[in-house]
Amino acid sequence: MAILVDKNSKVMVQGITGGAGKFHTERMLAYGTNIVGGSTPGKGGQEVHGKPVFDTVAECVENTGADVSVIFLPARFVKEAAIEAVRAGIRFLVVVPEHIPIHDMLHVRREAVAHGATIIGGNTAGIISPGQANLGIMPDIAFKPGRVGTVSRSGSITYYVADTLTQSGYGETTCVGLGGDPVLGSTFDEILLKFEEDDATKAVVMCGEIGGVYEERATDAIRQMKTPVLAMIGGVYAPPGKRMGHAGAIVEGKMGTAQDKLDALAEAGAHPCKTFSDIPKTLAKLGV
Amino acid sequence: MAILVDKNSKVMVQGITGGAGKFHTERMLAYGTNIVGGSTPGKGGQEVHGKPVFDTVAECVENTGADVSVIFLPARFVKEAAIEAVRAGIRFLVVVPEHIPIHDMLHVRREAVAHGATIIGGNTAGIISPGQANLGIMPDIAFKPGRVGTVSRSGSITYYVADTLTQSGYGETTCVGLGGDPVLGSTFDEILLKFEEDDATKAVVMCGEIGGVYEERATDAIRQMKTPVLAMIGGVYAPPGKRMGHAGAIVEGKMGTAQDKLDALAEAGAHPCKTFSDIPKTLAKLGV
Amino acid sequence: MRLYEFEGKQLFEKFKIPVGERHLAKSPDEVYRIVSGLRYPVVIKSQVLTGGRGKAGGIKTAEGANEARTNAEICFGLTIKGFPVESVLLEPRLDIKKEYYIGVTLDRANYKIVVIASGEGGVDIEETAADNPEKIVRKSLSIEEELFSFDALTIAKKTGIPSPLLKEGAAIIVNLYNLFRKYDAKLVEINPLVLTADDRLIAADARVSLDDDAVFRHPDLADMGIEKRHEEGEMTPREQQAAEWGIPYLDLDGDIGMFPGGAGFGIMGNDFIHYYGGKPANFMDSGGGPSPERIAKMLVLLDENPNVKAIFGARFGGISRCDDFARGVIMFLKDHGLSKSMVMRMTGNMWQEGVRIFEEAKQKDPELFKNIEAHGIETPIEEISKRAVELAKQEGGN
Amino acid sequence: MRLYEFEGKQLFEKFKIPVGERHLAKSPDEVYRIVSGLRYPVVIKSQVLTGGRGKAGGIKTAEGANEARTNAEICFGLTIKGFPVESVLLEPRLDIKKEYYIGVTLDRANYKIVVIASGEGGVDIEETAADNPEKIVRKSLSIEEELFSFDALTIAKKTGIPSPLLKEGAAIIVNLYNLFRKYDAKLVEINPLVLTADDRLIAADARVSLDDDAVFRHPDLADMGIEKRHEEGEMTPREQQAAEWGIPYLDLDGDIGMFPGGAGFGIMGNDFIHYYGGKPANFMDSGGGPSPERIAKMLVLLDENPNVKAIFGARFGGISRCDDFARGVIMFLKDHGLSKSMVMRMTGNMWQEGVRIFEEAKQKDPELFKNIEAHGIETPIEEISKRAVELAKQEGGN
Repeated sequence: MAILVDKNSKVMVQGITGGAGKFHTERMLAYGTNIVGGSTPGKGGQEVHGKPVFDTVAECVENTGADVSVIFLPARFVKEAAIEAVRAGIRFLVVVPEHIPIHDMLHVRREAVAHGATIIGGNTAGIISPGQANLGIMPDIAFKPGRVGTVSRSGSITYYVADTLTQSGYGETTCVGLGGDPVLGSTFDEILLKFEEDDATKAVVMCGEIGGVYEERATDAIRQMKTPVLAMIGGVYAPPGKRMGHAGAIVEGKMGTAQDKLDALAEAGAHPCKTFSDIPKTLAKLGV
Repeated sequence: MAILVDKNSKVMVQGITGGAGKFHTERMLAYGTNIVGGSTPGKGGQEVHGKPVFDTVAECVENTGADVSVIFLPARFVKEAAIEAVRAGIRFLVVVPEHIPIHDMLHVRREAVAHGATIIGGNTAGIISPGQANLGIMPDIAFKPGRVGTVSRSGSITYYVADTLTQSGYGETTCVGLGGDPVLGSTFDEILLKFEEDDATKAVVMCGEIGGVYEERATDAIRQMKTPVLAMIGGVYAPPGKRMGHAGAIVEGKMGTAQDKLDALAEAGAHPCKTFSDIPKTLAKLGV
Repeated sequence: MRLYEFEGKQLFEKFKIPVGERHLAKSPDEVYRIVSGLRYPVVIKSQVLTGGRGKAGGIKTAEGANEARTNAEICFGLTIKGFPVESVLLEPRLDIKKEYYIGVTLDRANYKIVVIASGEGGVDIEETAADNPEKIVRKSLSIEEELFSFDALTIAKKTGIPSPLLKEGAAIIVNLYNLFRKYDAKLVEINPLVLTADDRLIAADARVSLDDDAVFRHPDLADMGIEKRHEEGEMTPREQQAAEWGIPYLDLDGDIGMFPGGAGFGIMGNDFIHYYGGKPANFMDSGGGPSPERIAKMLVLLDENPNVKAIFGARFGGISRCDDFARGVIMFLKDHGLSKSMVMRMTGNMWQEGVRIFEEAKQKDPELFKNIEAHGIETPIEEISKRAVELAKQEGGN
Repeated sequence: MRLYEFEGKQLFEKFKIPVGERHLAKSPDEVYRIVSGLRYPVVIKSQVLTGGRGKAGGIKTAEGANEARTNAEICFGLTIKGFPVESVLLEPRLDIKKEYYIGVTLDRANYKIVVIASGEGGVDIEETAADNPEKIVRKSLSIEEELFSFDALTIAKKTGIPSPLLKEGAAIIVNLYNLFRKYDAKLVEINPLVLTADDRLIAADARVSLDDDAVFRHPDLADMGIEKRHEEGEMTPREQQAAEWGIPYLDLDGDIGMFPGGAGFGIMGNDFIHYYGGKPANFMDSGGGPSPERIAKMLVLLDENPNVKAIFGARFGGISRCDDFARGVIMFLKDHGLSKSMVMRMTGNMWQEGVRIFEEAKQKDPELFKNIEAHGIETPIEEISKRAVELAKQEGGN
């Protein structure tokens, strides 16, 4: 049906009383997302769009059964908010804010792994399971229920790909935004393997881009998967980015150029796509 | 036969090239303790009393098979040295130095538990399994192989009790000095349960004193044990010590006075002894 | 190492724990000068390294400068549990709506740090803990754990801190915990944390105890003017003398001079004397491997103490050898002479040699040894204890 | 945020990493003045926020003050990878016995911190890593983990640091790791760590990159004179202008002005243009939900760029709405006017409304829209890309 979120997910919003929190809660509710409440320290007892506000995530979970959370808070508060969420039993967390300190994300990732929780972001547009739930800041216009999953680092690419899938009649099961920050809560491989377990997802489009190391990490997952994976990588013609000193070169080796990424993914069995219009063509060829 | 150390233990000395390390290595060797080597960072390759010195514990373990270590280092280096030891696979560690920062000992204890290692001290005179191994700074004169185990917070009490057992013909299996620092690597209950598992130990004398909380922690173990436990507590007539503020009173409750400790231990089934001469009398009564 | 309230508040301020306006004064005149610029009523708080100063009359208020000087004079005249008042802290009195308690301390039995809080702050917190344990909030953390705001907020909420102040309350708890970890504390306590009439949270008192063994890694304390200090109440002249000689020594109210080995038997030996009907005049710890000089000094302390009727000596030769011990005793006898009766025992490492040295010296100069009954391993320590009590009684002790 | 070598060495010093004698100079005259008091030969090191200064001639030695001034003049005349040399660091040349490499960085793929060391320090360390990976020592740690001396000593030993210096080497590694964690670094590097002829270890260079997103919690950097800085090489005037307007913008060497939405499609759109045989003149990121004013400014940057032959526009209305986008374009057309050909597409949120606003404005003033081909969802983005390439070719582009 979908991965990570669906119509049964009980969603809470951390920072629900803030400007962005309020605004997007309304949007998400309008889409039909099952938002059950939110939290802001010191504002327990208030209501936002008819949903109860609690002082802590734990109280929200206890009173509403929330199992998914979306964070709308300034970057410097994300570390504690994310740790609070996974410790309170939130199993899936969407981190919308960008510019989260990298060391903070290392702590957050560690806590998430320790508690068996999944985190996407920071700097993600969110996740949408069309017709069921829309978490984050994504417009609903490009999306339609269907049979292809997408996972991408960029919000705008998520829209273009979904639009392509929607226009070509495939539709989407779930579209996941990994986020644009340098260290992310989840990696391509982890999301791909969730799609692999979802019967409704007949193919996955993964969209990466130049820089970073998360695309390369996906190759093992792709090799294991029966579900076909289509791969687009942005930045084949981008000027090369700066390297993180000798140490970066030693740790990350040859990783990072768009062509390297495309080559690695293709070698692992992914189907490379150059432009969006290659996507429906490839899906048709694969008989999806 | 004994607990924690015996003639087969492969013992190393951390800080073997220092004054105290050298001096006590010689003493321990003279007793017949199976000392296989030692470590001092930056002094790898040297020898002390014919035993090889390594830069790290790991190298010593790798080259000599050491599984037990005795630390003779200034207090401020104990935290790292102890963590180094348990991470390198040392299963039993004797921490002789005193005045180890309390927070350091909390870290050390945590690492020891995580690695399944046992630590005694800081500020312990050590441990002796008479006729087999003598680790630390205890004189050998009071000790003789036999059938009673002892565990004590104080070095001088250990000597007096062992002397009593030796003079009265019972002798000792192992005598353990828990140490005099406020936070210790092991507690009475943990050592008592090791004696319980030792067939050769027919009774255990535990000697505590006013202050601290480790005696009270022993009651559950004593209830579980088949081996009889004799209990002496020093400080019944000592002026009451200072309390650690309200918080200390709240956390440690009524614990800490010698009489409280004696009462709690007696209630758990231990046999109270007022003076050393009560020990052989009680043992005789118990048919040990 | 316990800190004065004003030092604790310095640390609080460094950790952004609100402490309110305050001024330290070291004389009644200074009090007069400072309060003239303050809002009345002013609270005058004696600065001493012990609790219970309120009950001892060490906290006073004043409505004007003259009253402040008069009351300060009373404070500066006090000695609270042995601590003379050498400074006072002046604070405009808070308008108190409610008092909370927040503390962080060690749970040694479980190797944890515990955060404790209560909505029933003030002097009776211990009674609350005993009578209404449900009014005490606790959270245990492992030494490497960070205390997060959300957990602190949960604690703050359970104490009943009102909603609009929850974040501030949580921040105070987090900061107190961070102070505890940063400075190797054994205890940090805010009692009370005051909620003022105008809805501010202020730490009205500060109790901070640091681990003496870890002060070496906090040189910034000295930069703040917080030096290592002797924490006991006023010492007796003998305790002072012992401290100068580096000998752990405490005067007790009995009449048997205790001259034992290590601290462990020091404590146990006191009990033994009591078991046989006597009362020790002191506690003393020889330390590991005392030199003959040190042993001689220990005996000087006892022999010159008029309360001491008889001396109980015991030495278990461990790393320290009984022959060295015997030499120390003889050094004392020759240099100083023993005016009291002493019964003593040597056992352990080289005890025979110790006994032999005594015998030899005694043969040379029996007069020197006239007050000494020296035993070896053949006499149990209990007999020695009994004998010490008898000797004291003979000398007119209790 | 990359630090200058002299700033990195300030941090090193704070963390007790030995850095040796050094002096910062901001002009050849200052160099002359300073070196007069130094031991020769002196090394003059250009301070720039990029690597490769050695190959670019930015490091010189001098045997005397005059030579130093002459060589410094050369350094101050250099621009290395776009960075003009504004200061030089003067150091008495080390007598080098051996060079090591020590670095700490992030392993993002595995969410770890990695300590890297080698006995083959110097400029060729990357080659060593590729050709002789066994000569590189690595240790991965989790963010919450302390690096202990014994592990650091094991690392130091594997690099071949001689025995008597092992403890010192280990301390340098531990301190570098602590600096990395304390200051939210992305990279800290000592390359080379020099073993001098007189057996001292000295960090001869310092490379430190901090996480811009975490600088807010290190206000002490500013106290040390280390301010947030622009890290790119010298900007083109247009890049400068864009930066002032807060628009992420980069000049490229093509002729198609790129006017895309978010950064993700900004990168992908560049590729599309290449796929169809064109070359973008720039990279640009609109940011989330740009205002009409911002959109107008973006177009100004493109229209005033003489290299731009045609403009490629794309907007996917997400949270930002296409009607606002259309209004921004019209604002630009009215205030400034469009001199280049532009093909553009709107889709997503409110795209019909965006197209409608365009139609309406065009009917009122067709002249305004003469250079614009505006499309909606019906035309795939690939067609728009193709068309942009065609338009550029028509205008004489490559």
